[in-house]
Amino acid sequence: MKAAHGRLISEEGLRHDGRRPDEHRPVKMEVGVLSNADGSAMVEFGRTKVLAAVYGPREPPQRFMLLPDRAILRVRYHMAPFSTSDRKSPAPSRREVELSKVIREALEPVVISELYPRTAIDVFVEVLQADGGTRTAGVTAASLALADAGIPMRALVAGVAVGKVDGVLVLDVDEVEDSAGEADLPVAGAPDLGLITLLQLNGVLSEEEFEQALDMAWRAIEDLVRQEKEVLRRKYQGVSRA
Amino acid sequence: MKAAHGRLISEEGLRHDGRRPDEHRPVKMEVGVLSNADGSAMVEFGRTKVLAAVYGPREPPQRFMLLPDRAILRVRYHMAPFSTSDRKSPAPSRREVELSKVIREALEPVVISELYPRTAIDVFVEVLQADGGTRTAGVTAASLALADAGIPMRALVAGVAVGKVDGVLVLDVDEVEDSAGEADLPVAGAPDLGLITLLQLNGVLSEEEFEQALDMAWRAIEDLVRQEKEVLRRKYQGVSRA
Amino acid sequence: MKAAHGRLISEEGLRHDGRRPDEHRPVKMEVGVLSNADGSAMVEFGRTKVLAAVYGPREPPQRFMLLPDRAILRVRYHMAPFSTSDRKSPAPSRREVELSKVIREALEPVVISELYPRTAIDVFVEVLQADGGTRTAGVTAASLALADAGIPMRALVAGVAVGKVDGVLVLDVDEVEDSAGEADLPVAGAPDLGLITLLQLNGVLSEEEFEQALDMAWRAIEDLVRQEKEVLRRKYQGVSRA
Amino acid sequence: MSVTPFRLPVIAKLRREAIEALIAKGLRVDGKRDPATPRSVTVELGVIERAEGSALVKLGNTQVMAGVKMDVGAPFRDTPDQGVLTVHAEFVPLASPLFEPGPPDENAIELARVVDRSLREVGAVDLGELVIRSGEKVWVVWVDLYILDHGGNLFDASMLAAMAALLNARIPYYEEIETGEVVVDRSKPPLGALPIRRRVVTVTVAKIGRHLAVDPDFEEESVADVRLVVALDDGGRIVGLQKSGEGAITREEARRAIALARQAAPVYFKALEEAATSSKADGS
Amino acid sequence: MSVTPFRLPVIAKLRREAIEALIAKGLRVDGKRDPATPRSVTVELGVIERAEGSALVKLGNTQVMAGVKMDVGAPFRDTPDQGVLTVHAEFVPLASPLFEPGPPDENAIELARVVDRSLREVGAVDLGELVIRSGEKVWVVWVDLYILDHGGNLFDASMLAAMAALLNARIPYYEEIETGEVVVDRSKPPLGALPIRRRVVTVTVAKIGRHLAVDPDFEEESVADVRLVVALDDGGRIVGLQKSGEGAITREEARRAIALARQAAPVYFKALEEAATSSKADGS
Amino acid sequence: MSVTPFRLPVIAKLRREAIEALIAKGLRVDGKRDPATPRSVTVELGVIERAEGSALVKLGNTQVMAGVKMDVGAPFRDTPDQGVLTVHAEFVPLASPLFEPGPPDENAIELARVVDRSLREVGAVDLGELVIRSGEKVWVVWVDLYILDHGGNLFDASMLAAMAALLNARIPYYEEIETGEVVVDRSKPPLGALPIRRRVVTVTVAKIGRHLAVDPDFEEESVADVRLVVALDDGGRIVGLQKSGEGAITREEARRAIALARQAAPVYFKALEEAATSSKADGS
Repeated sequence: MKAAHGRLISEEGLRHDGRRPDEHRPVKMEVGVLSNADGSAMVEFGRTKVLAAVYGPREPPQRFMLLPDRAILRVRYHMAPFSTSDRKSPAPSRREVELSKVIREALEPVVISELYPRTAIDVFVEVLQADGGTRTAGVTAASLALADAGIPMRALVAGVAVGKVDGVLVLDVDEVEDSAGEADLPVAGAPDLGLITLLQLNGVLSEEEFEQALDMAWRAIEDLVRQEKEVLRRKYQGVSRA
Repeated sequence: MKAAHGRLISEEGLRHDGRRPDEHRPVKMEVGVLSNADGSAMVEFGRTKVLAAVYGPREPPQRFMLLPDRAILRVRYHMAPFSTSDRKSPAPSRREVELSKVIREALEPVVISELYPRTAIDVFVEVLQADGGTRTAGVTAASLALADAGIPMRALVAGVAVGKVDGVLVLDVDEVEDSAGEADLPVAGAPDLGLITLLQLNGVLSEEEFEQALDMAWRAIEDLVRQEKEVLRRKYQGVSRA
Repeated sequence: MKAAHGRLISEEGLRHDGRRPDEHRPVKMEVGVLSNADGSAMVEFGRTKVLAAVYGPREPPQRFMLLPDRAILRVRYHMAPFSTSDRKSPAPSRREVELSKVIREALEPVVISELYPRTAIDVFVEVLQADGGTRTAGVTAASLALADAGIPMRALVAGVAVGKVDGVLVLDVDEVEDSAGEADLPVAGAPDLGLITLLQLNGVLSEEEFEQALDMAWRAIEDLVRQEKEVLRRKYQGVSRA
Repeated sequence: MSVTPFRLPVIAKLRREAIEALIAKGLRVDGKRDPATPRSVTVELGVIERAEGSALVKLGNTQVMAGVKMDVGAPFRDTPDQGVLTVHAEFVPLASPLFEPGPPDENAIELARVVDRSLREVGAVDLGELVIRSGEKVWVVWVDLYILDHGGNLFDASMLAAMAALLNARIPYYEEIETGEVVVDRSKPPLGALPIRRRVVTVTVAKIGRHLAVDPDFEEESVADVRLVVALDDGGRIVGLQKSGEGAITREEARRAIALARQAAPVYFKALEEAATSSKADGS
Repeated sequence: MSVTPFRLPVIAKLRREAIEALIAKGLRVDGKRDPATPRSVTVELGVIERAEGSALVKLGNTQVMAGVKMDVGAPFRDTPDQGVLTVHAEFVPLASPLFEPGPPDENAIELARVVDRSLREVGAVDLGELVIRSGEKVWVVWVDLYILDHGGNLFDASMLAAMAALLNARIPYYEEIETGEVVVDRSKPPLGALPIRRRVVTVTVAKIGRHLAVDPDFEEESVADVRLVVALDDGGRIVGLQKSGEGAITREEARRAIALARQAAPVYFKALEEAATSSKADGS
Repeated sequence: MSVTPFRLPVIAKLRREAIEALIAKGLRVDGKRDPATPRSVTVELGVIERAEGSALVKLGNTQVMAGVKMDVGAPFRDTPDQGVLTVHAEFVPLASPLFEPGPPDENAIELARVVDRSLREVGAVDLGELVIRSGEKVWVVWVDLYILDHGGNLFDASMLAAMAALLNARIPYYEEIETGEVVVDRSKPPLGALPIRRRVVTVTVAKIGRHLAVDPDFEEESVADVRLVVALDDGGRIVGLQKSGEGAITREEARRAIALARQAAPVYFKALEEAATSSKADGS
């Protein structure tokens, strides 16, 4: 149960940073930002900055992890110590352990892992600055980094969180809205497949609100995946011209 | 050195809970209480409740642990966080590490491990409520769970702790008596073989007292093993009739 | 930056313990002090006491560590809990992790590891009493223990730290001088090869001071290696006579 | 690091198809229930007398024990006027051949965090009532979930056990001594029940092939593509969701899963109510 | 326990000889520089707005981010009148196929400790100015080094990033409240820059065969026998040394390495200065 | 989790029989002693001048060092008027090819706890004398056991080393400063010896085949079925027992083991006494 920390929706219906309820923060996406990784991407949702890198398919360090009929995914969601308001200890928190699982499970449905039995595909998500929406920005960055690494995918995924503040559903909640809000609904999915691959709800929503929030999230996800494709196309065309 | 916390033996020679010095707390034994484990048992000595489960013989997770001529025993004594007066941290304490060893060494002499080379027999002892005597109740529960799992044994074992409070030797000490007492002698053994398999003494006893305490413990152990057999017979007959 | 804690060089140019600036503390060396280890040595620089033991060449516990063309070195520098002024926690500190690496890298150039592919040579350095110069005494003890274990070496190594206190360069700093000094230059090397195998500087030195300090260290290292040879010769002759 | 599970129970392909075919017909592997009906469930309160509260839940073959312990501690800096509620889960190795001793893995952590959020978001425990001295001393309430037998659907059984143990919990007697310290004395009668404002359950809906079913047993769970954990409070509101597992769901499936969860929830609330009532009748 | 590295990149013998032959001729594998010249280097300040200070350094293909966070804490018992400076490095696994998740290994610890000592020994940060209440409350300054891409020579890039992030750092606003506690309020404008007294850089000199070269790239580093890390301050003084790696050096090589380091250091100081100047021009 | 040892020294069957046959004849493998006689034992005090107390014990080839360090700390909540005594053992890897670096394993923990209990149960150290300010500040006495060479029977050597180091320990000088803090100053002469009320030794009796022998050496220990550790105080009382190892004993064997232990104990007490006396003669 979260306490309201003051009015977060103005009389004009705008949010504390001036956005409309259904407005996403400025989004930046860049791929191929690292030289060692097989694929990499930086994604920014406003001040939230997330870097993702992919290695693989490769042999996992412990061979007992192998599966005979598919590649395993190994995913780590991790926050830089300087990414949060108070310094975060570098040891993985329980929250990071859960989010690593949730992000892995958001990627499993789209990675065509059957093509690479007995290998591991490693996805490392580093939150460099956290201002809300890090798990959904993380899924988005991971999707780009997987594509950049040339890992065959059924579809691209992206994510966004819808919140409820002062009774109003708002898209892409930032930290202020998240900590003061009544609900937080992070969603990720693959619009080209019509599939939700990440779905969590913290807080209370009526069934109607849930439907509206899911609508709002889905439109944003469709838009984010469009941007992913554009970024990848620009890179791909750049390569083909070279 | 423990301080006397007041009189624990009344003028009538009775203990703080009304028991005679050589009286065991009410004992409950039940086998087959879990569905996944190959064998399981719940044992209660008064308010002390201990659950034991046995898996195996099976392949150990790390193959370097194998022995070519026998099964290895892997034993864990562990206390639930809610079993003690102050919440116990779930990380294994030094005490739990020692008692896991002591309990394993109380079982090694009776398990016919030579029959299953290159395997592991796992015994998990969980203390659900601790009121003194958890290690000896644990050995007793483990003995039943091993039998329930069909692991061949040379004999059944059981255990009990004898204490000395206000100068009097008392059977099956509870927590109050243990923390106030002058000595604590946990003993486990296999009466059918005439063998002591667990023996510890914390505190000071004269040689004569030691002999008396051992007598007292032994009689109780004989009785506990009789009860184990009865419980197993009931289960076995139940099965054979079905 | 270290604060000067008072005058550490007297008007006569002597140090707080009466030594001249280029004077080493009394040195003791003894080999073969342990029965289990393949080689062992105790080295004392004044009150600093370091024990080293060597096991190997032997099979490392984890086989993935093997190298096909040489033995690996495994080196641990560790301080006994009672070796320091305040009790040291037995868990390895960051300092111990770094010094284990630095000492290993001081030994790598002299151990002829190519002779023993697919094996490990283990060097354990235990600081029993710490009064400055433990890493350099550690290298010296390790050199002796390796020789005592019969590990073929290109040359013996030894080490010493030069400090700067009250503006004066001093040999073999103890803890008082180290904590009050302006600079600390631990050096180890193999005089017979003309090679520096350990070199660190904590603090500020002019280029000229650096050269002088290195000279001072080198002369001491030559002397220490002479003593090592003497100790080993005595042991060797003793053995050959027996 | 989260890794694709690589040590799973092997379920034969034929068996998998049989399970799916049954659900398609509105049946379940146990032959006793339909897709909207949980297994038989019992809740026993007060099983650990030395804990402030406790419960043993049996849901089919699944057994989960929960214990509540209370200590006096400091509040979090940003909530000086609230007690502290902490949920912790252990998958003890006696519960399943798949569990190994060691610190909680990602499954145990996810479970504890889902239960924790479900309780917290809806204010199930009124933490504002658990303040002893504002900003300094509050009650710290530990809910420890102990999985004793893993017969599938640990989420629902654990949530029930946690809720039941909280309903069973009594605040221990305490005194402030001269130094200002607060001393708990469990030899004195407890001060009363925890302030429980809401009851919450989760209903887990498994997607097997194209079909949905609540409260999957171990075998069903092993063949399920994905699960949706739906937390509902006694006011009928959705108070939490968690998609768990490697598969995906459509929006339509999410909607149907929530509807199934609503249908099944009363079974769990009833088990809670019966336990609470019989417990009161016992005077415990 | 420190173990001889056994999971190293394999560099073919011919390639090794080619690299050495190039350096012998005063050339480098990248075809662009001589043994005394570092790779192209850029320093960007303020990349993480929520940190007190931050910097991203690119040195060839190597990328290191540094963030400075400040908390109020207790001073060490033996230095009651000094703030606390702590350097920590993480080799996050996205930076290299050689890095695995987990606590810092000996390389990360060595790196952090070399950077820490280089800053500390020369008084780069005036810790005496970071006291809030003597013996009780001081600023604790965390410098976290985050290796993002390992293209060789992490020492120099990390030292630059640390120094730049410290130059970029602003002391957050704080207030003492009645209880004597000190409360940081980052919503208010910061109080000013950290008191930086000295700038320090390290120049790493690799020994490859019989030749020396500054700022080795990843391939050069892989074939180097040994490296000497030379810390220099803006007054031209040697303020730290660290031999790192399995090889050895002669005294003459040590001398030449220090001379090479002196020659190369101005490139790093210039990058720092440019970043600081352009940052001021931005008003950030 | 405790696991049957699977990395044991291999002792040939013939050798095993030879050892047993010797003991049956009242002889030992070293050819020098009978079943009731420990190996030669020396106790050297004050080997670590910077510790509050220290001792090096050699028992045959076994070498154990013990160091005592004292800090000022808080008492346990339930014993506000007692100092704190903590025993810790490390099986450092230089002592045996069987020891690996890492946190104490079950053998090290068992050893430390047996030594701890033997000291504690009989009040060897008068903890009531170690209170500085009741309920707030007491002496915390750390006894660290360092196994340097494992030649068998670590229990007896460690107990001797602990006892000797405690006899050797001096309470450091301390002062209460204005703030109420207690500051230890080791540059001043110590305040005096620790209040030792009782001396305790353990005598370990090995059962090899059907025979008993005290103080087994490494080889005897390797073939022993089981050991009984008997703690005895200087008043001749049994103050502790620990059966250790995979075998079992009869009641008659327990009785005989205790009798053997009584017979052997004076050797250990004498070694302690000699060390204490010669130490006093040195004025140390």
